[in-house]
Amino acid sequence: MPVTHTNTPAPLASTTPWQDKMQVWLPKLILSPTIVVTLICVYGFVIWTGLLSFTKSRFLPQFDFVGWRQYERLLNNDRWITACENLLIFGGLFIAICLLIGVLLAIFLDQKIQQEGMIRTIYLYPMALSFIVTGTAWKWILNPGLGLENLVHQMGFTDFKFDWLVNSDMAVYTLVIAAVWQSSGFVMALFLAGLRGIDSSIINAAQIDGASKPRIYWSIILPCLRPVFFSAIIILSHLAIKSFDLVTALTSGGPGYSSDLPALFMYSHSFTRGQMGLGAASAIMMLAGILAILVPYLYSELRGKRNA
Amino acid sequence: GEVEVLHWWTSGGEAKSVAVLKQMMEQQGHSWKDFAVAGGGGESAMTVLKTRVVSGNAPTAAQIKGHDIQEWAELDYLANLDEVAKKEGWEQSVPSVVTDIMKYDSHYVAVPVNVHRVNWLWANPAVFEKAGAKIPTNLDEFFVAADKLKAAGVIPLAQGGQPWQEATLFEAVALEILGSADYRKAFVDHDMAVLKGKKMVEALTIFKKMKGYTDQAASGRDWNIATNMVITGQAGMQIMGDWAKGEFIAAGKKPGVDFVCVPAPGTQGQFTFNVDSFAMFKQKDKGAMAAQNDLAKTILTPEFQEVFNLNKGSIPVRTDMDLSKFDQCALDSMDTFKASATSGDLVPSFAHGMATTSAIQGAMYDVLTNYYNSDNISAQDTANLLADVVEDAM
Amino acid sequence: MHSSSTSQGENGLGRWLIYGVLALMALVYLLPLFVMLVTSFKTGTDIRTGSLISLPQEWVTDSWQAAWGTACTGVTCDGIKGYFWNSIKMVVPAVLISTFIGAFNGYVISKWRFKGSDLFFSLMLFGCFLPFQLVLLPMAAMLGKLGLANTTTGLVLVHVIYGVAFTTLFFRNYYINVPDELVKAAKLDGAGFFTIFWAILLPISKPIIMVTIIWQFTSIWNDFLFGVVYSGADSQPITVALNNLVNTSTGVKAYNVDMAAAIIAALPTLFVYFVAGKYFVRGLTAGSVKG
Amino acid sequence: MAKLDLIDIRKTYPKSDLETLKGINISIEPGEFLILVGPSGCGKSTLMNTIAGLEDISSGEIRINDVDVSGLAPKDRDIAMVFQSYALYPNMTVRENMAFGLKIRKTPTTEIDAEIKRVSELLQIDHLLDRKPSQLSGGQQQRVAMGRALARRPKLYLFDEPLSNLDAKLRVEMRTEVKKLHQRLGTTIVYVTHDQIEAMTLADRIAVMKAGEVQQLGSPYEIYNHPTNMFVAGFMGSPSMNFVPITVLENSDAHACTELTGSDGKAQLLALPDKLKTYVGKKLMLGLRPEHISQQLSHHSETDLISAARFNIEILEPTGPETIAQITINDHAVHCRLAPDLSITAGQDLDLMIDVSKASFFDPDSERNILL
Amino acid sequence: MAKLDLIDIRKTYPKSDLETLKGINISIEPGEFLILVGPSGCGKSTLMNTIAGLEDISSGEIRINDVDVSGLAPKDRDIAMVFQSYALYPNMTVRENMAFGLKIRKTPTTEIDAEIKRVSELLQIDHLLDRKPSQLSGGQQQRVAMGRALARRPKLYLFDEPLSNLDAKLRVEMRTEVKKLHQRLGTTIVYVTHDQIEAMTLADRIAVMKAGEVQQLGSPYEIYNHPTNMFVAGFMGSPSMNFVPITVLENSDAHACTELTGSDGKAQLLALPDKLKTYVGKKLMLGLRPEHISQQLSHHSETDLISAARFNIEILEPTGPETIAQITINDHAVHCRLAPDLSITAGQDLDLMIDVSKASFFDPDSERNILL
Ligand SMILES: Nc1ncnc2c1ncn2[C@@H]1O[C@H](COP(=O)(O)OP(=O)(O)OP(=O)(O)O)[C@@H](O)[C@H]1O
Ligand SMILES: Nc1ncnc2c1ncn2[C@@H]1O[C@H](COP(=O)(O)OP(=O)(O)OP(=O)(O)O)[C@@H](O)[C@H]1O
Ligand SMILES: [Mg+2]
Ligand SMILES: [Mg+2]
Repeated sequence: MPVTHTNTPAPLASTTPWQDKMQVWLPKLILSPTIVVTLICVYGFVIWTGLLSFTKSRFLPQFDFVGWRQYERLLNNDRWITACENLLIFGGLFIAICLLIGVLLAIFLDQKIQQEGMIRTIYLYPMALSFIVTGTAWKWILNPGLGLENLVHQMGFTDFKFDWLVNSDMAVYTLVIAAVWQSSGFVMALFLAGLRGIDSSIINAAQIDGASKPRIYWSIILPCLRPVFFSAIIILSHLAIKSFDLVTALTSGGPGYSSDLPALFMYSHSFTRGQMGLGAASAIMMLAGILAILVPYLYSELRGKRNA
Repeated sequence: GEVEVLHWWTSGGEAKSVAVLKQMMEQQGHSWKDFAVAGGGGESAMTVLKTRVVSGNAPTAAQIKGHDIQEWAELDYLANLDEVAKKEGWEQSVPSVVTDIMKYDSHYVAVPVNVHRVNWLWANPAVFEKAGAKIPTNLDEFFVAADKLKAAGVIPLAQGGQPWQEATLFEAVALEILGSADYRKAFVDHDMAVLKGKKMVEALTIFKKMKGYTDQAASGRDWNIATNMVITGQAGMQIMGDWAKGEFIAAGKKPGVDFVCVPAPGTQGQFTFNVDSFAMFKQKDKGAMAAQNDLAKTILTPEFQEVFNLNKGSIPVRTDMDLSKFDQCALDSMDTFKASATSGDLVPSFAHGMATTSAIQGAMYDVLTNYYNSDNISAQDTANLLADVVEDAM
Repeated sequence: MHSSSTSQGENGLGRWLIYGVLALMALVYLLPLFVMLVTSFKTGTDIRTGSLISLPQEWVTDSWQAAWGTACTGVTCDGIKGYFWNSIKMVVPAVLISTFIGAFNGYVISKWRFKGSDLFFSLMLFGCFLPFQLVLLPMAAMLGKLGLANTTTGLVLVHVIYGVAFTTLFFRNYYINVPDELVKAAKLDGAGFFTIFWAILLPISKPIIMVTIIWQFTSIWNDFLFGVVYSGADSQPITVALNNLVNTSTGVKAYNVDMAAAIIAALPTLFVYFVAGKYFVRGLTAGSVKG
Repeated sequence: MAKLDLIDIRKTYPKSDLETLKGINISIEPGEFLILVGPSGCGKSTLMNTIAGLEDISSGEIRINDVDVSGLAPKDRDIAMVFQSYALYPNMTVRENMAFGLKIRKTPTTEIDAEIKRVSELLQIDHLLDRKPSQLSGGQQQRVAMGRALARRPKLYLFDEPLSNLDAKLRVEMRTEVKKLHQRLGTTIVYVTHDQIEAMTLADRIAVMKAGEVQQLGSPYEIYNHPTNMFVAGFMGSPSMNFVPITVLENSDAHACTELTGSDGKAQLLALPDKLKTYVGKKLMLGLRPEHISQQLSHHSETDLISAARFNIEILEPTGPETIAQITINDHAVHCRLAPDLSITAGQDLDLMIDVSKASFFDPDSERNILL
Repeated sequence: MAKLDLIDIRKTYPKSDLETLKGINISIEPGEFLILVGPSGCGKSTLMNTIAGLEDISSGEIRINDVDVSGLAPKDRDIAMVFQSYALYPNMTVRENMAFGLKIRKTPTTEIDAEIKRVSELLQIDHLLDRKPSQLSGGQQQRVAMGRALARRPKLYLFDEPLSNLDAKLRVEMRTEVKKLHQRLGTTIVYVTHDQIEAMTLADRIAVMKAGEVQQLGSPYEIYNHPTNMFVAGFMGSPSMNFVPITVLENSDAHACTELTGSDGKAQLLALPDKLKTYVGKKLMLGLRPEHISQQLSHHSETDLISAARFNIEILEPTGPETIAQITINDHAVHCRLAPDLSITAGQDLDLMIDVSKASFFDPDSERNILL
């Protein structure tokens, strides 16, 4: 066979076995700082907190062990029970409403809307603000004497009543309102992205099959967005569990402690109440709750990858 | 040397007062590093302080008051100020009720800045006049007046719905009902019998009754908004510490004319005190220690005491000062302070951390605020609960 | 010819409904911003007498000047302008470093999988959920040991540590959708670990870099807890200043100044959202949603 | 069974400055099997989508059974379509995928079940009914997509490259299946494919498209044997038609002929049909399919239009059932189909038969077939 | 030019409980063009990846020029690979894509430029050098992917279905290009394809794989004409080989023969090779390629192993160059290749020639070719 090229192939710049080994170790090397830091700053600290929860620490950490005493106190603490109940109400409603609004707005925005970019930005901007910033505004708006109720009264509807902020039974719902306001735009963005990622031919197929638009969304598109729902739920529940600024800014847990949440409970007991052991116990309980959510997520994450 | 001071005085008058301190320190050749963390009556500041201490980087001085001073001292973080105290003769110029709080194990570890009287009632005389009511001096009169105000269409009692404000209100009622001795037994010594006792139940009942004279939107309201309601005549009166005065003055109102300050109903001659103070943290550096001592000294100089307390509405901790620049409320306050110090009617405010540990204080807050805001718990149960949580938190 | 009816067979009514709902929601979302804005232009008395959403009787910009330059945030009364720079000094390195590390981690976890890397990723995800209140004290002790307590470096470090979980998640989810063949091709071309990253993956990561930067920038800029606890006396971020300005223990609350300050403090994040917002949805579409 | 008329269909995508469909006119008889072929991007899918109502048309009219449906929504046109990308509903099982269209039309459950049974057995997917699409191989997915269309009995079937992702073997099977199906149901079908064998074997008529225009519409036989222009000629057939530039000459008998020059530079005469007499002296493009140049067969006598010539075989590619050889004529590479059992090696010379009776001739400028 | 020896290569993916490669033994001579074929998922890509060093092997040895490279990193094996999915670097221009491997190897710029010029002209992509991959059509992308591999001069080329995404016409062109290239460079090539024509025309040898095992390794001729088992026989060829179950009989002349039953139920005798005499009375699978059943050709005399028989033509599929007909033998559908110009319609009977000399015979149980 004719060989037209006589120049020998340029061998790779000679590599030593040492460099080859490097290539094998590099990925691990790159990851190792994060691994170490994660182990210390996440797991180490969690373990530290776990230890603390078995001590009678008050003002500052100290290691006099008292067994399960702090957990007993916690479970007997009305405020903690209220905080947990509130988290269920708040978390459940917050996630549900965010999803609902997010999906709806995303679907509406996906209808080839003019000015989509502007509307999207309006929906998204609350995410950019911190609650330290907007807490006061919300406090006003929701305050019966100053805000919405007053406004409607001034418009002549004096029977209108909107006193959730100051009503022990309803205060937790005002948290939902403000939290939904802040996060639903982000959920909208997630879903919009999901919708954009759906193969349009599936929608075409459904049209040909004779399905109406709502039917297509209900039967085909929403089920297809399952992974997005999952991501959104995870992000939202993480927000719900961590929400602290929001409660501090809006109700500080009040009236009474009717709108308290675990994060706030933990913070105030650890730092302002001089009940560090109790605070640590509540933190550990919170983490246990988070695990209950995260483990199934990871499970499906890893399983899903195998299927893909 | 350098002083780093952690405090939560950030609003206009307060900030200016601290600025004076800074200036005075700088005149003595020290530099001032300001670490201000406002919010929640120092909650954030406490968090910061704890983390800083844990990281081995404690500030020179921090705004710590009441029982917390003992806690910090017990953990051996605070510096010994006995030398300055002796040189400056604090024992002579400051009443022992106050210095006791500043001492741990009979050594000075903190410097008092001012004394607040908490059991004040602030009233808008114009509103009272219009409603034909008389400014109350005891609880019976209070309710009579409140009814009249209510009938006249004003909110009788301006109240902010935050646990510490509710506790402030309760504390005033409890002081009247229990009397100074039982007050002290209940809230300082945590005598279970008193905590669960009949008088406590009565105090709780009246406390709850007062809620009927506040407006519905009180929840979460800041105290100064409540004060503003009195200023604008929306409400008739407010039970609040003497810092409320600043709000009236800022609105251009004159004491005795546009507003009056009287002791909370039935607590004439009694004085619930709230002393702001700076605790001094141990320093390694010699220069810093010198500066720290100078800071302690400066805080208790009459010059600073005057400027600061004029700004803040409180009274100086020194009882030997010229009070000519102070207004009537302050003068009244000072008189009562001096008198009650000997009569035993000078009691620490538990609502402001003077009486007990933050753990017990917090536990009591929870019980009180829950009782105040919820309709399905009785006064008796609350009293029992109060005793339980106090015992648990001890 | 058929331009009057779209292929979807929608009628005008449906479209009006959609636009109506979208506009209404836009109003709801804008309400708090509107309240903040009008309030910031009102005078003190105007605020006390007027209603929440009424326009100012007379537009004044005093409060903006005050918030920027003269409001008290502690012993000094120089407004929040000085803290702006503090925040920038903290946010820029923290965002860049955490994004950078996240990109590398995501690259390793998705393209150089080794035994245990998946497990590690799961473990790391947990870091996203850690309530930050929990780490305050141990972290403080650690920073103290490292000699970084109350320094900007320490603060940046903390933000990086707790931001990396999210940035890694973002990049990993993005890179997992990049075909492995690209990496294989580069390997055969003789490219090593770093070359593949720099020359192949990083250049195609723009959408996800935008998402990560937006996310990190807003969360770090808006952070108060770490900022107040780990900053030094002269390096406090703007959220702390804002907090000091807004929270008064005695004295009059100047709501107009508070609002003006709040808006000023939020300007950078708003700016980032307005400018880079379109990349946000695009970047999410590009893969980070699918998980 | 429905009649479909496409009348001057034009389509310009919004934000596009090019017209994608430039006036398509096709009448499809009831029960006809029409196949659309054309290079990628010529507008086949676009045309299908407009028929289905998934895309608006810019002008023109689409009539089904003489009723203008241009304004109707897809669901009201009673059309079933198989998408090139399958477009299976990922959230539904195979059964649900197939039942979806029927359910929406409120077909009774028993009927749906019966229909699914029938179709799934036909397509050999009855054992897959409870799987999700993600658990199926490409070929299985494709069959489910077909099944979804077949479960319904619409007026019109549209198939957009329905077999493109199957492997060779399955493809042949499915092709036969489709053919049978059409014969049984007799429904009107419009079918897009890239595969020429599919086009040739399935179609009643083929429409060859290029850049949004129909180049030729006719039976497979017409398209293959009488292409109207070089594009159509070159597009159908694999290896594709060889184009050789020639100059028409007149031989001693006053018949038309031309000279073919091999790689060795020797010219050989080739007789041309007499119809070309008018072109004497002109340059033409001779279109010769590979199968019209083959080894000498003893029984094929050299007639007027079947000439023998000797060429150098440059490349030999045995494909199994036949061998493709490459030679050079007039400086152009030309493929020929040889029998597989010919014992010959590359580089040898070989006597080849050129069957000009089936050749096409094109004007080199207009590229049109001059004999049509 | 390199010799490549695969010695008992085994591969089990981590977390997988199945062995993907079950002991592959192939020796590839320097300059040889080896083609891997096999159904989807049989492990072709896995094998390629292990050769390239992109996947570790579980056991076995990979030798290039008698040096064990199993432990080497991909870059040190001096191999170039073309991926099925192109795997072009999306952020680089065509030029940069091709230069990347050279740059990393620190080739001087002038040399790189010259090389790119050469390769891009060869592949006719020199006008695209400054475009990004996203601005190229599928075919162009594929050529760039080839170019990237060709720009280097490795010991060994690996091509993983490099032409699979091209349309028919371009595919034929590129196939010729690859063939020429191999002839010119003479480099050793391992090539995966699904396309049988590609396999037949390009390969020096073909390895047919199934489920991680090599079923047969041989020249295209051997694979096509002497498949070792029914899998190989059925896999190569389109339409694929017809399998007809038969019982071996003995005819009056003591020759082996069998009976074929058409759709009309009439049995006709078919002579079998005498080698089958030992199988008299046994059931066998007769493997007949479609081209071995065709219309009677006048010049083909009926010899011993070429029998004539009459069958009913059930389906006729003219593909252009030929017509595929379907008949039924022994209740099995059988395809035959007929000439395109035969005038016959479906349903008619036709005399067909069956060429048993080229038939294969398989044991129905083991499916092995009994004559090999
Ligand atoms: N939504 C769209 N907007 C703008 N142009 C489009 C759109 N869809 C398709 N086109 C363009 O219209 C032309 C025809 O596309 P079409 O999908 O109909 O081609 P096709 O013949 O089906 O090709 P293929 O054989 O590759 O499927 C192409 O040039 C394509 O780029
Ligand atoms: N990373 C992996 N982990 C586990 N199993 C794998 C992995 N990659 C491939 N496999 C499995 O190994 C088998 C062989 O895959 P491979 O990609 O080699 O097939 P192939 O012959 O190239 O098929 P195709 O023709 O479809 O490309 C398949 O069953 C596949 O599912
Ligand atoms: Mg198409
Ligand atoms: Mg493969």
